Amino acid sequence: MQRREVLKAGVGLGVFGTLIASGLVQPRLAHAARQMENAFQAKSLEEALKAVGASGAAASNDIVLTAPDIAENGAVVPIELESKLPNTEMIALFVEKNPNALSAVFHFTPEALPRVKTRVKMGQSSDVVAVVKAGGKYYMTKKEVKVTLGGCGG
Amino acid sequence: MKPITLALAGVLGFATPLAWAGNADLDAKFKELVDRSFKTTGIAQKERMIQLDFQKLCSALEAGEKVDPKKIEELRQAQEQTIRWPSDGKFLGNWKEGEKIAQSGRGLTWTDNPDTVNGGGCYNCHQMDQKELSYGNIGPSLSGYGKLRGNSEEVLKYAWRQIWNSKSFNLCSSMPRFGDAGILTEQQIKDVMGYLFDPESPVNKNHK
Amino acid sequence: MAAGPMRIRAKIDGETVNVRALMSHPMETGLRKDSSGNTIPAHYITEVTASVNGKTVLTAEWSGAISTNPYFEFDVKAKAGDKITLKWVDNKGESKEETIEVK
Amino acid sequence: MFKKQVLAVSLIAAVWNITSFGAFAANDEDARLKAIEAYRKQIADGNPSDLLAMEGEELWRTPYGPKNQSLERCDLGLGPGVVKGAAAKLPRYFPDTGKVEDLESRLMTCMEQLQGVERQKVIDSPWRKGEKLRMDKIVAYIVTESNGEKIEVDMSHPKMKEMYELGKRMFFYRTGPFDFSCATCHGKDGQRIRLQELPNITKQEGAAAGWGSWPAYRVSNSQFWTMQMRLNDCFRQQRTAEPIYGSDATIALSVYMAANGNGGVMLTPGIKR
Repeated sequence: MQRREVLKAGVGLGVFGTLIASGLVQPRLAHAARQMENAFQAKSLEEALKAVGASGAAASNDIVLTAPDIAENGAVVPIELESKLPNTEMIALFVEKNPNALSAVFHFTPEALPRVKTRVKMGQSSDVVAVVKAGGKYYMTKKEVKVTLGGCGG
Repeated sequence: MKPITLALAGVLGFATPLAWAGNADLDAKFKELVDRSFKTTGIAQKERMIQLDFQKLCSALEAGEKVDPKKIEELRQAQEQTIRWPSDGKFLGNWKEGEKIAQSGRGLTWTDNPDTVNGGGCYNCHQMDQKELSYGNIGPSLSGYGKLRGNSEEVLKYAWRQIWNSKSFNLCSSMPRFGDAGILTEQQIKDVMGYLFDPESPVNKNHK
Repeated sequence: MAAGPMRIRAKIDGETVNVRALMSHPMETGLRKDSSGNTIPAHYITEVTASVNGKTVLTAEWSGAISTNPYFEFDVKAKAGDKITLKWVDNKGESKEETIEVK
Repeated sequence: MFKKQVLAVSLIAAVWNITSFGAFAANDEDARLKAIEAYRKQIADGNPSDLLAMEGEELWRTPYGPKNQSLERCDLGLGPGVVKGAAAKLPRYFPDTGKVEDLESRLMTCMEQLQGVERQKVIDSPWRKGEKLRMDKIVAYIVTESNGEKIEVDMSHPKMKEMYELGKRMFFYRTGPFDFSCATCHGKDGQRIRLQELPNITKQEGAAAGWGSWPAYRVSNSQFWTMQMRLNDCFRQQRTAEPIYGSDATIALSVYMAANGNGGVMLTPGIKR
C-alpha cells in the first residue's frame, strides 16, 4: 500500500539535527540563513518589496494569483501562484497586513514549472501580493482576501 | 462577577414530576444517564444539569411532546416577575463598550475562570452593524434598531426586557436570559442598549 | 522531538509530474502566546528543496506565515521511474527528507 | 527617496486592472456563502489528517501497554482486526461487553482488554496529549478507512433503540445559564452561528452532514478533533456541565445522530474551519 513504503523510506533527523542534539553546533549557526533573510525580517510591504529588489515592479496580468474572496479562517488561506512570463526565476508571496509582509519565496530552475500552491496564515483581511522575477525584471499583482471570524468567538 | 444565581423562577426540574408522556421507566433511566455522564469542571458545576421548570417544559415541547398551553402561559407570567429595570432609570450606556460585548462570546464555560468578563455573543445570532459580515441568523436582524424605532420609553423598556429575560415574552425563546441568569451585568446591558439605540453607533449609522 | 511524517503524492501529467506534499510541522511564528501567557518560541521550516534523481529543481524559502502542517504543490519535469526527493530544514536545524518513485 | 517609492507603488496599484472583488454589499448573503463554499473546496484536497492517519496505522500494528500487544485483533464490530468500513457502522451494540459503544469507547475496550491500558488512564489524559494523542491518531486511521462508506447503524437491538430515545432526550435537553439544548442550534433548517451553517440534526440530510463529517481537522487551530472532542466542545459552548469522555450521554447522542443520518455517506476525516 503506497502509504507504508513512504514511511519506511523516511530519514529522521538530518546530519545537522544530530549535531544540534549533541550540542556541538549552536542552533544559531545551524539556522540555514535564508537567501532573502533581510526581506523576511522587513515589516511593511514597501520595505519587503525593496529588500527583495522589487519596489519598481511593473503591474502584470501574466501572473495568476488565485486566492479565495473570503477565507473562513485566517489560519489556512489557500494560495495558487503561476507565472506566465518567460524565464521566470522567482516568485515571492506577500501578505500586506501580516506582521512581516513577506511570507515565502520560490526559486525555479528550467526543470520546474513556475507554478506552486501552498497555504498561508493571514492575521486579518488584507491584500495578498505576488511578485515575479523573470528575465531579470520584476512584475507584480495583488488580490484582496477578506478574513472572517467563523464560530461563536467564545 | 457575582456568582451565578440559578434564578429559581420555578421549582428545580428534578423535583417536579413533569415527566414526558407515558414512559416513567425511560425517565428514570435518562435521569440516571445524565447523573453519571456529567461532572463539575472549573466554574461549570454539575448542578447546571438540573433543569428549571420552563427549561423542562420547553425541552418536552421542542421534542414534540404534547404540553398544556395553560402551563406555558403560567410559567411565562412567572418569568415576567424576574424583570429588573435599570436601578438609576437610565437605559442607555456607552455604545463602544456595547460593541465589544456584542462581539465577544466569552465567559461561563469551564475553560473560563470567575474573573473572565462575560460577552453577550450577540453576533452569533443577530446581524447588527451591516458592515460586519460575520453574523448569525438564529435571531432577527437588529440593523438600524434605534434609527427605525426611535427611543421612546416604551421601546426602551421592550428592548431592555428582551435582553433581561426574553422568556418573559416567549417562554421557549432561544435567547438567553442575559440579565435574569446573571450573564451580563446591568452596566453591560446598558452598553448593549447604547449600541442598539445611539445614533452614533454603527448599528444605526451603517443601516441602509 | 523527531519530525512527524511527510506525505508525498506524485501524478504523471504529460511531460511533467504534479507533486502534492503534506509536511507535519507546527510552524510557530514566535508571535503566539500559550494559555498561560508566555510566548511560544519561533519554530518554522525555513527552506524546502525539491530534487529529481538528486538534482535540485526547485527551492523555497518559508517563514512562520506558512500554515501549520504545510501543504505544498508543484510541478517538475520528470517521468516514470524517476526519484523525486523533498527535504525541509527548520530554524532549529531539524530536517526531514522523503523520496518517492514516480509511478 | 522613500516617499517617492511609496508613491510609485500606490500609482501602480491604481493602474492595475485588479479583478476587483466588488464591494460586498453586507447583506448580499448568498454571494458570501458561495464564496465560503469556494474557500472550503480549495482546502479540501490535502487534509493534514492524513499525517495523523499514517501514524495511527503504525500505532494500530505496534505492540503497546502492559500486555505488549498490538490492536490488530480489536473487533470494531465487523470481526477481529477488520477496519475497512467499521467506523461507518458505529455506534453499535457489542455482545461481548453487553453495551452500546462508539468508536472511541470501543477502542478503549480493546486497549484495556488487548493491551492492558486502563480505560480511566485514557479518560483522564488531557486532550491531544499522551493517551488521547494516541487515540486521535488511531481514530484518524480508522475513520479514513470508512471514507465514502454508507452510514449504516444497526438499530435492531433493543439496547440501541433505548440509547436512541435517551439520545433524543439529551438532544432536546435545555439546561444551564443559557437555557440552550443541542436543538436550539441544530433543530431547524438554515440556521447559522456567525458564518457557520448549523446542520439540522433532527432530519436525515442534516444528521448525515453533521455526523458524517466528524472527526475532522480544524484549520483554525490546526487540531484533529474526534467526535468525542466535538461533542465536548459543543457542550462547553452551550454552557452546560462537562460530559465525561466516552460517557453514555455522549454515546446516546451519537446513536441519535448516526441513526438519523443512516443512508448518508461518511466523508471522514473532514476538514473544517
